[in-house]
Amino acid sequence: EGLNIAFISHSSASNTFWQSVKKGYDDACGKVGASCQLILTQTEGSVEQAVANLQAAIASRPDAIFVAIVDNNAYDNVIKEAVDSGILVLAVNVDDSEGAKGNARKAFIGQGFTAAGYSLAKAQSENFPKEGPLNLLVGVNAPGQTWSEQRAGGVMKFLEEYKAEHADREITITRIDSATDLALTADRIGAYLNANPETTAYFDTGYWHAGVAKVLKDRGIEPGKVLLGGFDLVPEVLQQMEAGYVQVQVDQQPYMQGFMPVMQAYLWKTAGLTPSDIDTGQGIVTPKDVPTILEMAKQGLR
Amino acid sequence: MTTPVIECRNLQKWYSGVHALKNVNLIIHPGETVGLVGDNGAGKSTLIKILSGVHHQDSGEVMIEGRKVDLRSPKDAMRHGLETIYQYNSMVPTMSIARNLFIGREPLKWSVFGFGLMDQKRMRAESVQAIADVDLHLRSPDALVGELSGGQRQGVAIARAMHFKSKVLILDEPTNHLSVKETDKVIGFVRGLKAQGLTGIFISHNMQHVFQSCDRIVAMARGEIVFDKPTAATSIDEVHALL
Amino acid sequence: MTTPVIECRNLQKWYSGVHALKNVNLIIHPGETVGLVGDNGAGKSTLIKILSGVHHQDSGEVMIEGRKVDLRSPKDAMRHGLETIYQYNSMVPTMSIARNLFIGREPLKWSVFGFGLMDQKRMRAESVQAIADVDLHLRSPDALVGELSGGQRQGVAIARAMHFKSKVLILDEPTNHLSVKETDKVIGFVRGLKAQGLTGIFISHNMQHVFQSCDRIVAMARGEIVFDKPTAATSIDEVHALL
Amino acid sequence: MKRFLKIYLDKPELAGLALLIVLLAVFQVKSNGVLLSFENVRGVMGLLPEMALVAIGVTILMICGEFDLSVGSVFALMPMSMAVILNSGVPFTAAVLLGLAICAVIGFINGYVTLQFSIPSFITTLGMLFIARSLTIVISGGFPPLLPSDLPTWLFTDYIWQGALFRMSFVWFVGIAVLAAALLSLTNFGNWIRATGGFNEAAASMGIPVKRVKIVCFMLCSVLAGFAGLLQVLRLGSPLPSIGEGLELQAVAAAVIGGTALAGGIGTVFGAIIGTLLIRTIDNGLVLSRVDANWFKFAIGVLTMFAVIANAWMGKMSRKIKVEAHK
Amino acid sequence: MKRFLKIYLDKPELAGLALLIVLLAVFQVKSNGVLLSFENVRGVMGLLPEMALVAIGVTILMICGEFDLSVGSVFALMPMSMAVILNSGVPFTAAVLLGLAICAVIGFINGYVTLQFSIPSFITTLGMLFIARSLTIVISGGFPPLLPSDLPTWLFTDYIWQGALFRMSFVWFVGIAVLAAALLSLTNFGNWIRATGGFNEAAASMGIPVKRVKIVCFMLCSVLAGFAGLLQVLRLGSPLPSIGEGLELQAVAAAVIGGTALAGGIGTVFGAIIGTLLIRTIDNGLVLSRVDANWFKFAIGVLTMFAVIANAWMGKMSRKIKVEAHK
Ligand SMILES: Nc1ncnc2c1ncn2[C@@H]1O[C@H](COP(=O)(O)OP(=O)(O)OP(=O)(O)O)[C@@H](O)[C@H]1O
Ligand SMILES: Nc1ncnc2c1ncn2[C@@H]1O[C@H](COP(=O)(O)OP(=O)(O)OP(=O)(O)O)[C@@H](O)[C@H]1O
Ligand SMILES: [Mg+2]
Ligand SMILES: [Mg+2]
Repeated sequence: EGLNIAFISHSSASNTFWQSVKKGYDDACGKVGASCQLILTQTEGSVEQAVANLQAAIASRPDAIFVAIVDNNAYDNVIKEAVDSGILVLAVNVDDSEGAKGNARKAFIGQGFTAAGYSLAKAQSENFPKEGPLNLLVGVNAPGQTWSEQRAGGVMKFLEEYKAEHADREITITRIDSATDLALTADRIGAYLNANPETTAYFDTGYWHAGVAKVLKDRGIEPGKVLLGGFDLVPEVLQQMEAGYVQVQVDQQPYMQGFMPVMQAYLWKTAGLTPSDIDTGQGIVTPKDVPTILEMAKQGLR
Repeated sequence: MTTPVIECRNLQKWYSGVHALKNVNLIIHPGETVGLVGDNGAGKSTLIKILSGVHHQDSGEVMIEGRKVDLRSPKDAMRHGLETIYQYNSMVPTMSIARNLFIGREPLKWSVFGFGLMDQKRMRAESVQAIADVDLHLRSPDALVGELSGGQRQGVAIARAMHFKSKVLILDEPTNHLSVKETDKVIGFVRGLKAQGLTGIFISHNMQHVFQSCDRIVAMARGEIVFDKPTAATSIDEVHALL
Repeated sequence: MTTPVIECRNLQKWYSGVHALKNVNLIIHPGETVGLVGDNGAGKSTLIKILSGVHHQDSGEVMIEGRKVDLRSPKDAMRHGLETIYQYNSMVPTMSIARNLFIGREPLKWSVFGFGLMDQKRMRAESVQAIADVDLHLRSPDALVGELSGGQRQGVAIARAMHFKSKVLILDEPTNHLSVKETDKVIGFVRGLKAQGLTGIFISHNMQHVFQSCDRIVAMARGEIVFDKPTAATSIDEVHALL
Repeated sequence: MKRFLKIYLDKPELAGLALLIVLLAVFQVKSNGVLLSFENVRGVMGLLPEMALVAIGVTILMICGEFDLSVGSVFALMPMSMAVILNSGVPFTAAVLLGLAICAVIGFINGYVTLQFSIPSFITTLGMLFIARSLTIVISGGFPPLLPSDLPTWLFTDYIWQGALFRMSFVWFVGIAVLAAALLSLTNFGNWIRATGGFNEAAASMGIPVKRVKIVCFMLCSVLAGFAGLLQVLRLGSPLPSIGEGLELQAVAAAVIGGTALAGGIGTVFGAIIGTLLIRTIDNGLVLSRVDANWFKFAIGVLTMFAVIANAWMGKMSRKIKVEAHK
Repeated sequence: MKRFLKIYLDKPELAGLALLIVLLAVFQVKSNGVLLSFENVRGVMGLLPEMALVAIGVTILMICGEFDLSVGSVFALMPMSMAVILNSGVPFTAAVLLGLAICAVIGFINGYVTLQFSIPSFITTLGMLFIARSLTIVISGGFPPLLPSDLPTWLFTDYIWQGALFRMSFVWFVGIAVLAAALLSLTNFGNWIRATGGFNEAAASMGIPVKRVKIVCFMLCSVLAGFAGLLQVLRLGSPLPSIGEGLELQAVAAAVIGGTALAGGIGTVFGAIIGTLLIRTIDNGLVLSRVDANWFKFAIGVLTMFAVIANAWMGKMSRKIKVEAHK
C-alpha cells in the first residue's frame, strides 16, 4: 500500500517548466512506489481552475497534496479543509507570500517569485555598463497573472533600488506587455529595440527572451550589447546562453521541486518525519555553467 | 375632398447603384383598394417597403392622413395603422405558428410597462381560429413555421394580417404559393375591405385577381408610375398592352 | 409500350411527425408534360424533392428509364438528367447572376480532373443571352442575386433551367413572382418541351396555366395521388371540384 | 411510449441530460465512487453556479443572435472594480451595485457599437475582451487589493448551513435560472428574443424593436458574467485580475452542448445548465480518474466532441421515429 | 471619379487598405519615424507571413461557411511532429511531408466529424484545439527536441539575400497567397466554395458536392496553419509546445477585419492579408509608442474595434454614393 499523492499546479501542460517538475515528480514517485497524479489547468495561470482541481483531489482522499499557492487567499479555506481531514499539504514552487503564517500548509519547497525576480535583476546588474545612461526594459509577459506580475515586481524592486543608489546616472525603466509566445515576444521586443537601440537590458518574466536573442543574432548585433535575462532553463535559453546572448538566467531547479516533496511525504508517512522548507536554489545560472547543464536540461533534469 | 390616407410626394430611392424609385407621387384615399401592377423590378416592393418603414426614402415625403410622417421602422408604420404582408415571407422559421402570429402583439395576462406574461392558451386558441378563417388546414398551432409547405407559410402570413386588421392593408403578392381555395379567400377579403372602411394596396402579377378586387389600377415601370385609372375606366387588355 | 422515364413505386416520406407522402405511385412517360396540382401541403414539393435528390424517401423506389436509382444528392439526380426549379428560390444571394447561372457547371478554359480556370468572359456573355431569352431585363450579369427583386430572381432560376436543358424538367411553381410577360414565356417553354422530346413536371396553383401547357393532370391531396387524367379528358371545373 | 420517447429526444437539452447521466455513471465507477461522494459534489457545486450563470447569459445572447467573447474579462472586472471601490470606503451594497452598473455599461457599449455600426459582435466583444481585461489590471495596478474580511459572504458564498451540500451561490443561481427561463419562455420579451435571433428581418418587419432587444440581452449577459465573477471572488477571497480567462469559449461550448444554435433563435436556459454540468462533470471526472496531465486536454477534447455528437445523434434518431406528433 | 470612389469603397479589403495607410502614418509619426525604418519593417516581416498564412486558411474556410478554432494547436503540432520524426532519423523532406500529412488528416477529421454528424464546426474544432495541443505535448514527452542545425532554413526562413528586407518565408507566403487568391476567384472550385458558404442548400441543390468542398477547405486550413507553424519554428529554431496559443481568435479577427463575413460566402485572400497587416501594425506601432504594459491590451482592443467600425463606415458611405453602377 503505497503513498497516494496529488500535485496541483496553476500552469498548463504546454509549459515546459512544469514538464521538468513532472519528470522529477514521476521519477520520485517511481522510486518510492507512490501512486501519483499531476493536475494541470487548461488555461495557463488559472487560479480558479487550480482551486477546483484541488477540491476534487481532496475528495479522492490522497495521503499528500502538493500545491503551488499562487494567491494569498484563494487557497486558504480549501487547504485548511485538507489539513483538517489529515492530508499532508505542502506548498511547492510558489508559496503564500506570508509563508506559514498565511496558510495551513506544512512546508514550502521552491523559490518565491518576487525573490527570484529580485535576484535576477541583481545578478544582471553586475553586467551593466559602469557609466552612462541605462535603459532598462522589463517585459511583463502576462499582465495580471501572479507569476508574471510578481517576478516583474521583484525585478522592478531591485531596479528601483539600483536607481536610487545611482542617483547620478540617468536610468529609465520601461514596462511593456511582452506576451507569452516566443514569436510575439521576439516581435515586440525586436520592435522596441529598433526604436530604442540604446537599450541596456531586457528582463523577461519567463524564457521567451530566447526569441529576442534570435532576433539580435539575425540583426547581427553582437552578444552583450543588449543584456538578456529571465527565468527557467529551457534548452532554447541555454543555446542562447552558449552563444552569449543571454547572460543571466534564474533556475529554480524544477526537477528538484518535483522530486523533493515526494521524498518528504514519503519520510513523513514511513518515518513520521516532519517536512521542512527546502529552498530549491537561488539558482543564478551564467554562461559558464551551461555546458554541464545542457545535457541535463535536454533530459528535463534541470 | 377627403384627406388622402396615404400620400407620397416625390419619393426617390437608390439602392447601391440602382435608381429604384424616381419621383413617385401617389395619393390613396380612405376606403380605396388600389391594385399596383408592373413588370419585375419596376419598384413596387420598394415603394411598399418605404411605406411600411423597412427602408427609408432618399428624398421625398410620406404623409399619412395629411400629416408628414417619418417612418423609421416597421413599428412606426404599424403605429400609424399600416399593416403589411411582404412579398417574401417574413415569419420566423424556428418558432411555432401560434407564436409567429402574435409576435410583437402578444396578449398578456399581466404586464408592467408592456412586458409581462403571455397568455399562451389564448394565443393558441386565437391562432387556430385565425388559420381556419383563411381556410388553411394545419395540424397544430405548435408546429414550427419552418416545417410548413410554401403555401402554408403564406397562409399563416395572411392569417396574421387578417387577424390584426388595420387602417391600411398592404399586400405584396399575397397569393403566390396559395392554393385556389385560399386565393379566393384572399380576394374575397380584399374586396371586403371597402365595406369595413379600410384601405388596401394589392400587388399582383395576376390581372384577373387585381381587376376582380380593386377599385383603381396603378402601374409602375422602371421606378415611375406610368398609369393610374379607376378599374371601371380601363381593361385588362389596356394594362397588358402597356406593360 | 415505352419504358417510363420516371416511375415512383410506393413512395413514403415522413418528416418528423408528419406523414407527407403515403404510398405514392406515379408513372411518367417520355415526352409527357404532367401538371401536378393540389392543395397547400398536399405533398407536391416533397415528391419533387425526392425526385431531385434533396430528400430521400423512407421507403419505396424511384426508377429512371426502367432502372432503379438511389438519388442521394441533387448531383445524382442531375446526372440522371433531371433538372429542377424549386418552389423556393435556390440561388446564392451573395454571388453575381453570371456565377449563379453556372454554379456547378462552369465552363472551363482548361482543367485537370474537372477543376480549372473558369471562362468568365463566356459565362458573362452566355448569361446575358440566357436572361434575354426569358424576356428579363437586368442591368448587368455582375449584379448580385441578393439585390434583385423577387421576380428577377425567379427569372434567373428559369433562365438557368432553360439554358441547361435536360431530359426531364421539374418546375415547382415557377411562375410565382413572375410578371405576365415572363409567365407567358415560361408557359410557352413548357409547351415547347414536347416538341424537343423532353419530359416536364409542372406544379402550379393556377389551373389556367396548367391546362394551357400540360398533357396530363395529376392531383394530390394529403400525401396521396387522388386524380390522374389526360388534360383532354377533364376540365378545370372537374379539378376544382375535387380539391 | 414511442411518442414520449420522440418528444423527449426531440429536445436537445433532455438528450444532454441523458448523456450526463451516462457520464456520471461511467465516472462514478472509474473514480471508485468518489465522483458522487458528498465531498466531491460539494466541491463541484462551488464552481458550478459561477460557470452556469455565465453560460445562461451567453445562451440568452446567442438566442437573440449575437456573441459575447468579453464575458471572461467582465467576470474579472466586476469584482476587481468592486474591490477598488470598497477600498476607497464605499459600503458593500453600493460597491456591488456600482460594479454591476459597470457591467451593464460594458454590455451596453458592446451592443451599441455592434448595432450602430452594424459590425459583427464577434469583433466588438473581442475588442472588449482586451479592453476589460486591461482595465482590470490597470485599476488593480497589477496586484489585487485585499478584500475587507467583514463582507456579507453569508449572503453569497457561505454554505447554506454548516455542513450543507450547497453554498448560497447555488440559491442565487437557481433563482436567476428560474427567472431567466421564465423570461425566455413565458414572457413576451422572451418571444421577441427568440424572434430576433430566429430571423432578424422578419422580427423587425413584425414591429419588434430588434436593436433594443439585442442591447438588453448584451447588458443581461454582461451583468450575469459580472455577478458570477463576484461570486467567485467572494468564494476565493481575493479579486485576482486573471480569473475568467478562457471562459468565453467554455461558455459558448456549454450553450452549444445544451442545444443552443450558433445561428440564433434556438436554445434554453435549462440546456445551458446541462451543458455546464456536462463540462464540469467531464473535467472533474477526468481529475478523479487520474488521467495523465499530458493527456488531460486530449480527453477533454474528445469528450466535448462526443457530447455534441451524441446529442446530434439522439436528435436524428428522434426524427426517425414515425409518429404523427400533432393531429 | 465618383464611380471610382464608389467601386473602391465597396470592397471592404480596399477600405481596410486605406485604414492601414492612415494607421501607418499615425504610428510613423508617433514612433519618430521608426515604424517604417528598414530595420523595423524587416522585423515585422518575420512574423507576418506566418500569421497571414493562418489567416488565409481561416478565411477560405470561413468563406465556405465553417470555423476552425484548432489552427493554433495545429500550428504547434506540425513542427513538433516534424521535429520528433526528424530526431528518429527520417530525412528533412520526408519529415516535412509527414508533418503536413498529419495536418491534412486533422483537417479531414474536423470536416468529417462536423459534416457526418451535422454538429457545429465550432465544437468540433474546439475539441480539436484541445486534442492537437495535447498530442503536441505527448509526442514531445514534454521536452521539445532540439532541431538539427543543418536544416535547409535557406529555403524557408533565411533572408533572401544577405541584408535583404524579406525572408524566404515571405516568398512562400506571396506564392501561396497568389495561388489561394487565384483558387478563390478564378477557378470553378473557388466558385463552389463561395456558393457553399453563401447558401448551403442552394449550392447543394445546384449539384455542388458541398460536403466535399467543405472537407477540402478544412484540410487546406489545417495544412496552411501547420506550414505557418513550420516557418515559425524554423525561424526561431525551437519547436516549443506552447506556440500558437490564442492564434485562433486572432486569425478570425484578421479575416473579419479584412471583410470576410462570419456567416460565410463573402471574403477575399487579399482582405485576410490586409487584416493581418493591420493587426501586426497595431501591435508593432503600440510597442514603438511605448504603451505601458497594463494599457497595451486596452489599446489593442480599441484599435481592433476601430478598424472594423471604420471599414463598415466606409462601406456605408459607398452605398450612399448615387451612381448607376451597371447600366
Ligand atoms: N437590396 C437591394 N439592393 C440593390 N438593388 C435592389 C435591392 N432590392 C431591389 N433592388 C432593385 O431595385 C429595383 C426595384 O426592385 P423591387 O423589388 O421594388 O421590384 P418589384 O417591382 O417589386 O419587382 P417584382 O415584381 O419582381 O417583385 C430592381 O431593379 C431591383 O433589382
Ligand atoms: N421540413 C419539414 N419538416 C416537417 N414537415 C414538413 C417539412 N416540409 C414539409 N412538411 C410538411 O409536409 C407536408 C407536405 O409539404 P409539401 O411542401 O410537400 O406541400 P406542397 O404540396 O408542396 O404544398 P404547397 O403547395 O403549399 O407548396 C406539409 O404538411 C408540410 O407541413
Ligand atoms: Mg416585388
Ligand atoms: Mg410546395
